[in-house]
Amino acid sequence: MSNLLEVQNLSVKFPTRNGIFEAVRNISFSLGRERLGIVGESGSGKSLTGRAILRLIKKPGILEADHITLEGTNLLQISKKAMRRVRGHKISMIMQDPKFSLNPVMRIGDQISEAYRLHARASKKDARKKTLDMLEKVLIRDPERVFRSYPHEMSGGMGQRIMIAMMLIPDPKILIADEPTSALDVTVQKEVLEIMDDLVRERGMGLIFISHDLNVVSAFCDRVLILYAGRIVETCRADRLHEAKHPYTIGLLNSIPRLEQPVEHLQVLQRDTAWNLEPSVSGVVADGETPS
Amino acid sequence: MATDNTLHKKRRKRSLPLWVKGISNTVFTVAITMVGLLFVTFIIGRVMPIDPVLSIVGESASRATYDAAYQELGLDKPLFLQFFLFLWDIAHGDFGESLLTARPVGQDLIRVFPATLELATVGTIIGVLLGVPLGVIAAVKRGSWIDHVARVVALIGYSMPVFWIGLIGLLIFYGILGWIGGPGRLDIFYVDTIPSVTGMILIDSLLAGDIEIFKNAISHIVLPAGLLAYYSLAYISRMTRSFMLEQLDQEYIITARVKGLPESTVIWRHALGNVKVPLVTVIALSYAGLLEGSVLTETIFAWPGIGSYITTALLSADMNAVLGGTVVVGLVFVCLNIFSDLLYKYFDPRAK
Amino acid sequence: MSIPDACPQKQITWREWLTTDTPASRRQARLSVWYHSWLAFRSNLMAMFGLTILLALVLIGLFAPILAPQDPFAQDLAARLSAPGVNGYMFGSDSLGRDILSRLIYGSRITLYIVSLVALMAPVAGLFVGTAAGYLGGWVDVVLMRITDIFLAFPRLVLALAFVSALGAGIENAVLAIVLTAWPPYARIARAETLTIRNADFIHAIKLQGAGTLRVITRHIWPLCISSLVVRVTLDMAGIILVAAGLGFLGLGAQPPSPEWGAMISDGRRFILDHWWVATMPGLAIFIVSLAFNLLGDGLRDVLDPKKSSQ
Amino acid sequence: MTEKTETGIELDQVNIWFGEDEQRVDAVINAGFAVPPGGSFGLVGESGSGKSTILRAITGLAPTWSGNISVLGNRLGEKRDKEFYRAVQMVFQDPYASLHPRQTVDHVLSEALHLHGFDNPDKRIAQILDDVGLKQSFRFRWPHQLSGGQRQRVAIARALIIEPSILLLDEPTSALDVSVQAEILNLLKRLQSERDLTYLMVSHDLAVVSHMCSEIGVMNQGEIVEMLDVAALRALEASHPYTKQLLDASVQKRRE
Repeated sequence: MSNLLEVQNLSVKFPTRNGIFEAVRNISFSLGRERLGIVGESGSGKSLTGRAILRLIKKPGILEADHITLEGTNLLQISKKAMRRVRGHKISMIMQDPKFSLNPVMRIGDQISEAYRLHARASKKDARKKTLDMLEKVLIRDPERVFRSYPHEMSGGMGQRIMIAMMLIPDPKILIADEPTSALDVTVQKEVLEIMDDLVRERGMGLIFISHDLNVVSAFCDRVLILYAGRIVETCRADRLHEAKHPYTIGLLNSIPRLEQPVEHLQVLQRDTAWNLEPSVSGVVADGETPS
Repeated sequence: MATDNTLHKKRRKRSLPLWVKGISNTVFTVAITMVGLLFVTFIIGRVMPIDPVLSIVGESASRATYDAAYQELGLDKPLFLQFFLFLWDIAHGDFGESLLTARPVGQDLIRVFPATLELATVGTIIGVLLGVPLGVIAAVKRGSWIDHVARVVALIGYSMPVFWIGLIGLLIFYGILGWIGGPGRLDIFYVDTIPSVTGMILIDSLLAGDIEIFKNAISHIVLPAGLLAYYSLAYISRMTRSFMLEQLDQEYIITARVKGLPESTVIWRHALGNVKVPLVTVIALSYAGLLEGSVLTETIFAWPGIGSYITTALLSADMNAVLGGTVVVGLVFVCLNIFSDLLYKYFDPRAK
Repeated sequence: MSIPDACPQKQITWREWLTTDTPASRRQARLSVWYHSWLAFRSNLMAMFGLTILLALVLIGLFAPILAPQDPFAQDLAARLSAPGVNGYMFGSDSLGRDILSRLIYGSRITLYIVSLVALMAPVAGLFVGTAAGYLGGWVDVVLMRITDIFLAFPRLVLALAFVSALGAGIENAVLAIVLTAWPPYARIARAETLTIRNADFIHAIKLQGAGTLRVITRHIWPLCISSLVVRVTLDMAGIILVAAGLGFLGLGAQPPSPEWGAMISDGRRFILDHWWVATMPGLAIFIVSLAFNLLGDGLRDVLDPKKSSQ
Repeated sequence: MTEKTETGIELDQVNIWFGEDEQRVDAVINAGFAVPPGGSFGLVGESGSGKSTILRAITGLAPTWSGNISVLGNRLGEKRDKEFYRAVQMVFQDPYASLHPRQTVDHVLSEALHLHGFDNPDKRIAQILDDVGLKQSFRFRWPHQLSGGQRQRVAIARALIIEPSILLLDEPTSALDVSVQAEILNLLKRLQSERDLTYLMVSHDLAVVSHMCSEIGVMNQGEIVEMLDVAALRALEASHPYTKQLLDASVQKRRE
């Protein structure tokens, strides 16, 4: 297993009135051709981690890292122009709510083909054909009609399929999915996740799956990083999540009500201030090594 | 998922196509607004301290002449009937006769309106061409020196009395430097030398192929139009900036960046594409503002447009002319509103 | 999260007391919000500059008799059209030999008078109409908004002109005309604001507590509309000053010999080529005051209306 | 007491719609269920299924409905009176939207007391803060000084301070993190047993609803397609295909 991406000592900081706030604190991890889950509660820094990889931290936020290496190039050292080649072409991202993440005044077809035309330098006609193909791959029944439609005419599930099509059309190596289904209904969630999963596997891509939902992540990923207050407190194989050792992870797991295992009272997570001081656990898996 | 109101089952008895309803709605709204506007104008005309009969028949007229004129004007009829007669007349383009020019007010308005239109249009075009890019750049480079400059430029624009800065401008550029033509639309010996087709000299002179007159007209319009443009620029650039900032914060902008699009495409295609929807309304408002601002500007520059017409009429108590002018400016306002509504619907797919 | 409730009061400075996260009384909670707004406002240099100018204007208006070097109406035909500095006229004298500086100082009273009258009437009318229309909806909304649209369709200055010409020139009529054209935008803003608030859960919540319509509007909706109205009013005051001065300039506002700034410009217009100061001084005064309102409004927007601070 | 209070909430053949004539959209079709006093009933469904609309119709926030709704044995008409609001309170989904941004906790709670003419506000406020697990020092805080969980506690305090017997819960935890959700759900459970409250809860999360409620109605496209008790739900004994689909989606995502 070779690593597509390696992140070393990543921090994201925001200056505030009361000094600097560190939203992500010195985290390191790697991504192979695998599905890596990043789990945490709101404010744990999971979304910022995703955006930091694409160097999309808005001012006045500060992004620092020893390196973020994609196939041997340090993304922090390349020019803005080169970074744009990386975005979309090598790394893509799907965001939470298609209602906001699609441009409301542009036709869906134009939005999807735009990226392809840019990265593949394809003609308008080729791009159109490719776009329609891609829409079909995300199981949209009437691609021609959807191509001409505007985002507001689509349901949430359709919108998210369109996002997937749009982000996968330039054939990137890595897909970052930032809470891709938390704005969707449960029955639709499954469909969308399956479509995404199939396409990612088929293309041998690396997937970073960011979510607050431990259930989804454990079902859907190979390996999980658990973030707390900007740091990785634990990393483990997704199917062994129930064997997690850190009190935070255990507390999180136990606080979820379960249909099959009724309890009178849910366990409440007792936060320990010591967690804030622990060093971040490394999520790096060395090349060639299989995750334990 | 905020509320559960997503509506799923639509039971529709379609009687009329939606667009027919839309248009008939618009027409109805416009009609109501127009009638209301005319009503207010009518009331203003009625509460005037000036006796319209006296101003026609003169101070020394006999009682009989006075009464005859009184009835002729329909003043003996009930107020609301008078209002309908007033509406009827206006619907036929009859605004009565001007005391000052002794011509029908309608004809006067047709004569003076193009001058105002020309001034405001040139002003708006310059204002949009400079204001939109300035606003966009200020938003993109928020907090930079260019943003501050744009802010100061706009604040000064908001704060400057147009009649004063016009005077100062005339003093400096015409009186001292002599760079531009003075008051009026043309130098005096060019006036009425070309046939009036559109009433807008810049266009008429080009139609007549007379470059000399065109240049002269430019030298006259440059200062007043430049001033109006400045006001329009101040407003449009601020609004553009604010809309842009709002859009640049949206998620779809991140999507566009994730796709690897160059910043220029992200800004000018994606963000501005969304900004142009509300911007249409702003530009229409600004245009209307310039038409109105012409009242003062035209006074300063002796520009023979509707603004000068109204003020001159006002100072000589020529009520028909004042009311006619007010109605026409009001009409133009209403039309601009409708036009911007239609454009809005055209630009925003969600509004259809 | 230990709370310094028990701390003896004297050990805490006023500043700490005001900036605490754990206010211990209603008064402290309210004051600390005001104090935080003030801190935010204070850091905005331009807004502070505007506020200073306006405070100075109020003081000048209050103490005009003490500050003015001369009687604003005293004519001295021998010293007419003196340049600034000549004959002891710091800003020069006008065509009747009156001291321009003294006239400017007294003119500030007229400006303040107009501004405060308009600021008291137009936004209040707009707030009533807008919140009623927005909250009650239905035919009330349709009727009120139709009326608003009609007044909005009127060009402000032109309507003011027609109005003043009908009622006669003078400050009060000018103010009335301005108010008549100034309220519709406030009604629009208040309505738009109400529409977004109306369906907020916190309004539903108070309705579910059994609060009546009047209470919901006055206690829950107004406080939220008022801050955006205050911002808008402050910014509009600049425009109001300009319209009032414009009316004065056209001879339809304050009547001579009243030292209204717009009328003073009109007076100086005839001498603009040779005696520039007569028109320039009052013009500058209008510009500065109007700029001050704009700066203040801009700053207030940042504090009161962070969402729209971008405009 | 008497027969009158045999039911907490009862709905019979309730239709709710928005708009009229051509624009009419039916949000809830022929809904009916009953919640006994002290019981807890859950409505589960996806967005647009009409579940929140039912709550809004009960409270009078959705204006156009037909059928019978009765609360504590009283049939509801067009208008709700003070007595109704004394008896029925609601907790909303998003604690960031359900507190007035310009009112302190104290203000919110005092106003509720004032509206219903309660005496001794200081004592009552202190008591309710205690009950919902907020420290006394929170009394004069502004909403922006509170976290999501704390805000939801304030919202619960606001609902309970006037001592209602019925609490409507509109997705009370879906905007919160799971660990905070657990705290709020525990709180709601404790308060129900302490105060003998009747709960009508709406949620999209089957697990949350089955944790809180003994009887569950599944809604789809405006209709209650199936009613089952929590034991049947936990045993995955659903008969309606939509319920099965929902169960499948809820359970499967953690299996694979």
